[in-house]
Amino acid sequence: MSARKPVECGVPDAVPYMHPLLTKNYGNWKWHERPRPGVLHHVAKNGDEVWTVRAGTQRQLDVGSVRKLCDIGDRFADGFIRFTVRSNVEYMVAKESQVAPLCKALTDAGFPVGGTGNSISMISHTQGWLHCDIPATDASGVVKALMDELHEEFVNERLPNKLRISSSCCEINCGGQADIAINMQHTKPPRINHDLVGNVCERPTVIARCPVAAIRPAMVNGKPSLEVDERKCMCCGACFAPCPPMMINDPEHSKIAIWVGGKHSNARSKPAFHKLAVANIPNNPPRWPEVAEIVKRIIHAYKDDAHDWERLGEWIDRIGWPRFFEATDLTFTKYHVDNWRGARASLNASSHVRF
Amino acid sequence: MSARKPVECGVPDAVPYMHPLLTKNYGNWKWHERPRPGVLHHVAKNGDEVWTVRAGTQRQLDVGSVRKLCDIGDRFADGFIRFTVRSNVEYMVAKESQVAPLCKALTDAGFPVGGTGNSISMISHTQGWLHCDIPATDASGVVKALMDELHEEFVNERLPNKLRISSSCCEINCGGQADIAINMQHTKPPRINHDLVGNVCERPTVIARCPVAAIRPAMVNGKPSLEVDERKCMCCGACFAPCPPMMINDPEHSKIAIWVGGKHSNARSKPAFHKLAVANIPNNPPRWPEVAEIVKRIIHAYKDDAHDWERLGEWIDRIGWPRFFEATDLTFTKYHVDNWRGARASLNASSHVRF
Amino acid sequence: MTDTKKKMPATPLLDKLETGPWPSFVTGLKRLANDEAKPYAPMMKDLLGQLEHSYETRKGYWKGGTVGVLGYGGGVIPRFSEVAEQFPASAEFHTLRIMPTAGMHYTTDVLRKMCDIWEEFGSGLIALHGQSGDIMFQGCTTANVQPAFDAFNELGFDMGGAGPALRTSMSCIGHARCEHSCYDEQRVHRMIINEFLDELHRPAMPYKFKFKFSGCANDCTNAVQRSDMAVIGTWRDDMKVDQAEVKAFVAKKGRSYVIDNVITRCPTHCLSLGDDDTLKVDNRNCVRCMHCINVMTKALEPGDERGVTLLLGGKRTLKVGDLLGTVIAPFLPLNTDEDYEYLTDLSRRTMDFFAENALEHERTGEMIERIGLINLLEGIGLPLDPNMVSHPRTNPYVRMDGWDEEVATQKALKNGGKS
Amino acid sequence: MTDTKKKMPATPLLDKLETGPWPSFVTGLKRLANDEAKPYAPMMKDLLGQLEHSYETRKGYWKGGTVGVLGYGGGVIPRFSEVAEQFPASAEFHTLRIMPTAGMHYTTDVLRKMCDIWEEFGSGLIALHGQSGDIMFQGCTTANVQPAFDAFNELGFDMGGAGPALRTSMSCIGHARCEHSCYDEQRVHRMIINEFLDELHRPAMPYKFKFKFSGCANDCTNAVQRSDMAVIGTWRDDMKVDQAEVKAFVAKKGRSYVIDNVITRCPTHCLSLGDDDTLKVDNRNCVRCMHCINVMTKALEPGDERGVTLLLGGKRTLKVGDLLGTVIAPFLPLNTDEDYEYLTDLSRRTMDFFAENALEHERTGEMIERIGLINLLEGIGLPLDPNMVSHPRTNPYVRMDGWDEEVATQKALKNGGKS
Ligand code: SRM
Ligand code: SRM
Ligand code: SRM
Ligand code: SRM
Ligand code: SF4
Ligand code: SF4
Ligand code: SF4
Ligand code: SF4
Ligand code: SF4
Ligand code: SF4
Ligand code: SF4
Ligand code: SF4
Repeated sequence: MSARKPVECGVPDAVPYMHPLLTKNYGNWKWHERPRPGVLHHVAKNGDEVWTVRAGTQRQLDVGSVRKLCDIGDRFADGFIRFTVRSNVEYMVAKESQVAPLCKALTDAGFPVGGTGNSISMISHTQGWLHCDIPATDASGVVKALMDELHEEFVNERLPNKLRISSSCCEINCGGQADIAINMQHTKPPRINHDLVGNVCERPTVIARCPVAAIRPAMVNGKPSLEVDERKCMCCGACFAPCPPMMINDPEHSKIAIWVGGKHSNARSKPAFHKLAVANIPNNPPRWPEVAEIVKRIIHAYKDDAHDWERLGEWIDRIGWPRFFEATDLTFTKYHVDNWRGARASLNASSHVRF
Repeated sequence: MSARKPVECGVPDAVPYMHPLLTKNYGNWKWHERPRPGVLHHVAKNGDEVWTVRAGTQRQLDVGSVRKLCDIGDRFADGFIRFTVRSNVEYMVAKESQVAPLCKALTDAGFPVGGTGNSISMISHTQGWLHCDIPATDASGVVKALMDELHEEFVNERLPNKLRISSSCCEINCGGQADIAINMQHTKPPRINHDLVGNVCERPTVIARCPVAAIRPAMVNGKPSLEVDERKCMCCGACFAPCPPMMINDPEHSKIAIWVGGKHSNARSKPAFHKLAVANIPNNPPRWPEVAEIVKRIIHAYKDDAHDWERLGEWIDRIGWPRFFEATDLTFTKYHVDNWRGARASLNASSHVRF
Repeated sequence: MTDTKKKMPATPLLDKLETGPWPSFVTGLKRLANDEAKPYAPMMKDLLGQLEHSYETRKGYWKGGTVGVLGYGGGVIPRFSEVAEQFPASAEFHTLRIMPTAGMHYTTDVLRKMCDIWEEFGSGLIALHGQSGDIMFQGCTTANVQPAFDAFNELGFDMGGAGPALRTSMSCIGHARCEHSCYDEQRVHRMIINEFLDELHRPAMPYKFKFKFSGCANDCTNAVQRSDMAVIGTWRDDMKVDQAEVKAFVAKKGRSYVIDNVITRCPTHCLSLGDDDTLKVDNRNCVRCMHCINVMTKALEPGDERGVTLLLGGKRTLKVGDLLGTVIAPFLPLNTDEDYEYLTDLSRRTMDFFAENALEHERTGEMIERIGLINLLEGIGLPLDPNMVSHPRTNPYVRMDGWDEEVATQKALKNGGKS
Repeated sequence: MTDTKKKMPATPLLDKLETGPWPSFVTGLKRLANDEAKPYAPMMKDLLGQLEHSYETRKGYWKGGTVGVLGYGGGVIPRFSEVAEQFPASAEFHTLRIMPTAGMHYTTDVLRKMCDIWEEFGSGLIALHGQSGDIMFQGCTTANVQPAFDAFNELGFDMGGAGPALRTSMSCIGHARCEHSCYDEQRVHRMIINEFLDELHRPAMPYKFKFKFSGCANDCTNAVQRSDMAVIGTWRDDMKVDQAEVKAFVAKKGRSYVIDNVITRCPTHCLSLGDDDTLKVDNRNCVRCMHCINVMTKALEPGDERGVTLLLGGKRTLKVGDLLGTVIAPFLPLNTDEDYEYLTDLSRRTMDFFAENALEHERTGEMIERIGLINLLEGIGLPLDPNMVSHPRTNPYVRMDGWDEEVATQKALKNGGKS
């Protein structure tokens, strides 16, 4: 093995890698418009113009696909490429005339053009069974299956506003908050492999990791192990990462929950957390049809009723939760009523009621 | 002493005590208007009309004053009287022509006519030194002194909306939430009279009463007593009621704090708690001038800038807290930042900032 | 008797509260103290003395104790002076809490009778009214408490609440003189309180329990913030709009006034003003806040299908910080006798649940925080409704393995469940 | 070698993910697995096998471990298969996290070079990009981790963050292609991260610490929710309004569109449309939310006095539930080099304070909850500002005997204090 010391160079300077038009007009853009879905037209203060074409990718790319994207970049975009924070690819071109052929090339190569403006963009993607050590479901598969279903909303701009989706393969939620979040939700306490705990786990660390202090040290058939107070445990899975023998993942009881109304932007309303819409959806590979069905139901209700610029959560704030559950034909249950810290803040402390 | 058993009659039927016009049109009123400050004009569905004249009282009434009110009731209002939830007296009359003479009689008798609509009504009143066992200040005196200062706003309707004031002589806050609340705020932990604790106090009860578990049992010079962890104690005084030897009241260190933006009605915005505006105001009988000065400053800022129908708290919500502190020339301090349970909910979790 | 020779104390500080336009309680106290003919004159002289002493020293000098009347466990607030040596005549200065009529209506006749009784047995000082809604007859010797109460009781009035018990209630004037009123506050107020007089007169709860009755969302009794059980009038059908009156209002005030003060002030933006000056209301989105009706009192009115919204848990500062009530029943109709009975039963169930489950000195609001809204609803048998939350949970920290059964239950309740 | 003879596993379930309009990662994996000429073909065959196995059994089969490169303590995510007997070739499948340029810009040339390197040492599978902003080279044997990294490093790229350390950051495209951008995201992103490479490469903190850089309140990097330190562009002076463009916009879209989509959507109602179709802005009340500018991108623009708002404490679900960042600096200018230095120093102070005061596995947001915002501000030397709260405290439960000194301090700071 080489004894080479790393060159601690950090984040590289972007200039050598940026499209010359972006470098030239860096910090001097004036306005933009969206001539068609997937295309942005930015105009600089000096009148320079740049057209951006955005296309979806599978994120988990094989070198073949990356090279395909490079070929397209060489042919149409002066050899420059960028990726968005949602794993879409973007090409910048100097002439409007290059837009159409570029779009065609991408579409032909199987990369759908879209994701801009009031559309559904790529789902924020995590690792799942492909690589993570704690997932109860897959990530790439869920994303692929759902994006197939939502493709029409990616290539069109016909929603009231942006709609962002995330999916997370455990309750940790690496996928993050979103207008619609599809997250793993465990429903049974971990089964403990007592033979392994002693050797594999830092017991004090595991005990400290439990949000509700449900874990106690215990001796099980002579070996030092752990035990879980099942009345306290709310099945979050936090103990599993530091202690794999606390088997939280279950093919049957690890379910999927869908959350709605998360928002990051500060536009109009403040950033908001997503709220529980429905849970206990089966974790059903390879295509998770039950998830897709509900997600589409929510999207349609939003599409039909929301005002322009209203994000999903802002729409619900206006019409109220009772009507959200009606419009989506979902059921409000006792599980929707928060009982975690500060829960009271989510109760209706007024006589404001909708009938 | 008589061995008479009580007649457990409960709340009496109001009908025999209600003005006949109110009885006749009970549940059948159509609309109302306010012809002048202190006067309400209600019209029934059948066209019946009743004029109500409202006047301020000292609440703590001597029989002489009560009889004076009765005389006026007999002369002008068919012998009927009612009191509002804010201790104002109300007379109902059948003819508009009776309104002016009634108002004159009340004013001549020293009962200011007003308190209706967008005015400042009577301050919600507590007991203080006159009767309560735990007050650090007076109630009747604070109310009298302030109402003298605010009299003009009681007899006129020239504020953006109602302005309700409460005052409370300890942190328990019997006076309740209000647009402006004037409450006792202790600033030093209780001094303990160790000789008495043993006999006077249920020690476990007292210990349980402390919100921050700052009280421990202790033996002090041989006697069972209590001790307070001064780093934990936030001087709320909750221990004083169950254990008077825990002397929280202090002529110097029991100060007054002013809170703003409380609201009970559900009109427009939901009911809201009042928020800290300023503290450490001296408890300065007999007229508490420092309190009056600040209260008037707040009222004027509100009067100058608020829109019609905006309650004090709604006005601040619109202009933002930074501007409230500017407009009232009060200082935002570290004490304004909540650190009690659920404090995080009061932090600004967005990039929404006013400059 | 020698007492009559008693001198007026010097009250330089209190004297400063006799000037100014607002009626002065000090002047009133002095009037009583100077009523030499009356038995309370000496007591009131010493009371003024002690109060002046409090003003000088900035400290209170009353302590509690136990004083009551035959057959009741509460209702008297006993006060014994800590400075009785200096002010012997006011050594005992108890308060009797007496419940007025719902709406605080009086004839001058009954008020005069009360004055007479209080002159005979008490101090002549009456507070109209206490923040909970009692008439407070303030200043009574231990010996006179019973005869004073007997007299009030004979007059048709009963003792109010104190201690860990059901408390005296308040209702807004409502039906008696207010067009906004959505239910018969007096009837419900009397129905509930008079049904539970035992809970009120004989303290046996973990802590106090208060009802307040407001006929609409304006909540003129501060029910949501200041009572355990807030009963707020509301309506379930469409608001009534008199378009002619709307037009008249617009004509009188001008369009921009209406837009700035009505249309844009609706919390759920469900109002729009047509070009023809008519008002459109998105009633499904109206949260019955009352604002537009308040502004256009002649043109707008609550609908016909009226009832109440119940909130539980309002209270002040001890010991978790102030709490607001939260919705436990979005709508209960109040038409038939059964409807009224249901409300009474529900109140009983709620107080029983409180009595059995609250910790000592814990209010309903604190209990909800501790056990969670769901356990409360199940405990008192109320159906769940999304109107009970501002929004559903934002965290996954709950065990959901009962999901399917729960969904089935809720669906069943929806098709046929009461409320 | 025998591996080339290795057969493709049967993947009936995964095959179902090859249909449909969205690009298929499965097809990509198969392409790599079929690349018989390439060293990674066998590894990818077994990877497909294990993944199919996961789809059948609905379980994951990776476990962690410790793998790294010389000189660094983190940046590699080690994965060892728990079913290596069945799938030996993918027994080791580590990920290298490599930091891209700020804004994720590439030349096709550098991307191709990366592909070449990853063909030689890795699996040929690249994730562009991870949610924190790394290029993830996924699928590497323990033996190849070092040479692979060396090659990327030679190419001018460095390792990203992992473990309890400063993490790889993200900045929006901002200055490079966005008219809303209020500061030079790339400069600040590189300035901060490259200043603290030791904290990034050598995990020594209580837990992870993330920065995210967004040029305006639209927050295209999700900074407020997803980073400990969110750096959000904003402006302090008046918004720029091109009234001619406003008129043009109104002419094009119509007044009611403008009223419904701009005027009435301002969170603080500080916009009004004049009868002459000009726009009035109450700039003191504008909270810089960006909405109106987003809608009228040609007519409206942030002001000239630009800088950043800092929020601290955003994170996801472990273990208290999700937390949003909260304001710790309403405005820091970014004009002079001193301004940039101040931001760097402040970042250092903040990370030092975190390192010293956070409990093990506690994020900044949880630390703020535990110690209170005030202690944090004092600890890192930031002045207090009312913009840090939505509203002041609603409870009296605080000891205030330092009031006068505190007022004096705050007044002093106001007249001359930095912020
Ligand atoms: C390219 C990208 C930044 C980057 O460095 O990669 C980007 C670029 C732009 N964003 Fe963004 N946003 C990007 C991620 C985001 C995110 C983060 C995310 O998607 O996870 C958000 C926060 C979403 C949320 O709140 O949950 C985001 C919230 C916005 C908003 C606010 C929308 C709103 O009303 O709430 C705007 C304003 C607008 O749409 O006009 C905006 C506006 C824009 C503009 C129009 C800015 C400009 O003038 O150039 C850019 C084109 C947007 C478009 O697609 O039409 N961008 N934007 C990101 C593209 C992601 C993608 O491929 O889909
Ligand atoms: C008489 C009284 C009820 C009673 O049974 O005693 C009463 C009577 C009326 N209230 Fe009230 N309110 C009364 C206490 C309250 C309270 C409680 C309090 O003062 O502590 C509130 C809640 C205040 C708060 O939110 O903190 C209250 C909030 C309202 C509102 C809502 C105002 C708002 O916009 O927030 C209205 C609506 C309005 O003003 O048009 C209202 C409206 C009314 C109307 C106009 C109802 C009607 O049509 O008759 C009555 C005349 C009001 C006036 O003074 O102009 N009343 N009203 C109370 C008079 C108290 C006093 O002497 O000042
Ligand atoms: C007399 C009165 C103030 C007044 O002058 O009007 C009053 C006076 C006292 N209140 Fe109160 N409260 C009075 C209405 C209230 C209200 C207002 C209301 O009922 O709408 C509240 C707020 C609402 C609530 O219930 O929280 C109120 C919240 C308290 C509390 C705090 C309860 C809590 O859970 O936070 C206490 C402390 C306690 O009960 O231990 C308290 C305790 C007391 C005590 C008994 C002090 C004590 O613990 O010894 C005071 C006796 C004073 C005396 O000598 O008479 N008082 N108290 C009010 C009752 C008169 C009446 O019967 O009509
Ligand atoms: C790879 C990635 C998902 C992806 O496919 O994109 C990821 C994957 C993991 N995350 Fe994450 N997180 C990733 C971005 C995030 C984000 C999003 C972000 O950074 O903007 C978050 C939410 C923001 C935040 O920091 O809270 C996130 C919140 C977590 C947490 C919860 C932290 C918390 O305080 O709540 C954990 C648990 C932990 O750290 O113990 C975690 C832990 C993990 C671990 C290390 C699981 C574990 O503890 O072993 C995962 C390793 C998977 C693997 O095998 O590579 N990951 N994780 C993302 C990093 C790629 C990259 O470097 O670019
Ligand atoms: S969400 Fe959970 S399972 Fe998925 S990548 Fe993140 S940590 Fe792993
Ligand atoms: S699953 Fe969560 S709640 Fe249950 S024991 Fe593990 S850490 Fe604790
Ligand atoms: S506020 Fe405090 S001091 Fe005043 S009456 Fe109520 S309990 Fe007594
Ligand atoms: S004053 Fe309050 S905090 Fe201090 S010891 Fe007494 S009860 Fe506890
Ligand atoms: S609460 Fe409503 S009904 Fe009752 S008096 Fe007030 S406005 Fe009228
Ligand atoms: S009552 Fe309130 S919510 Fe309903 S329409 Fe009127 S203003 Fe809007
Ligand atoms: S965050 Fe603001 S500046 Fe950055 S890309 Fe998004 S819109 Fe542009
Ligand atoms: S930026 Fe936001 S807050 Fe400021 S004026 Fe525009 S919409 Fe209003």
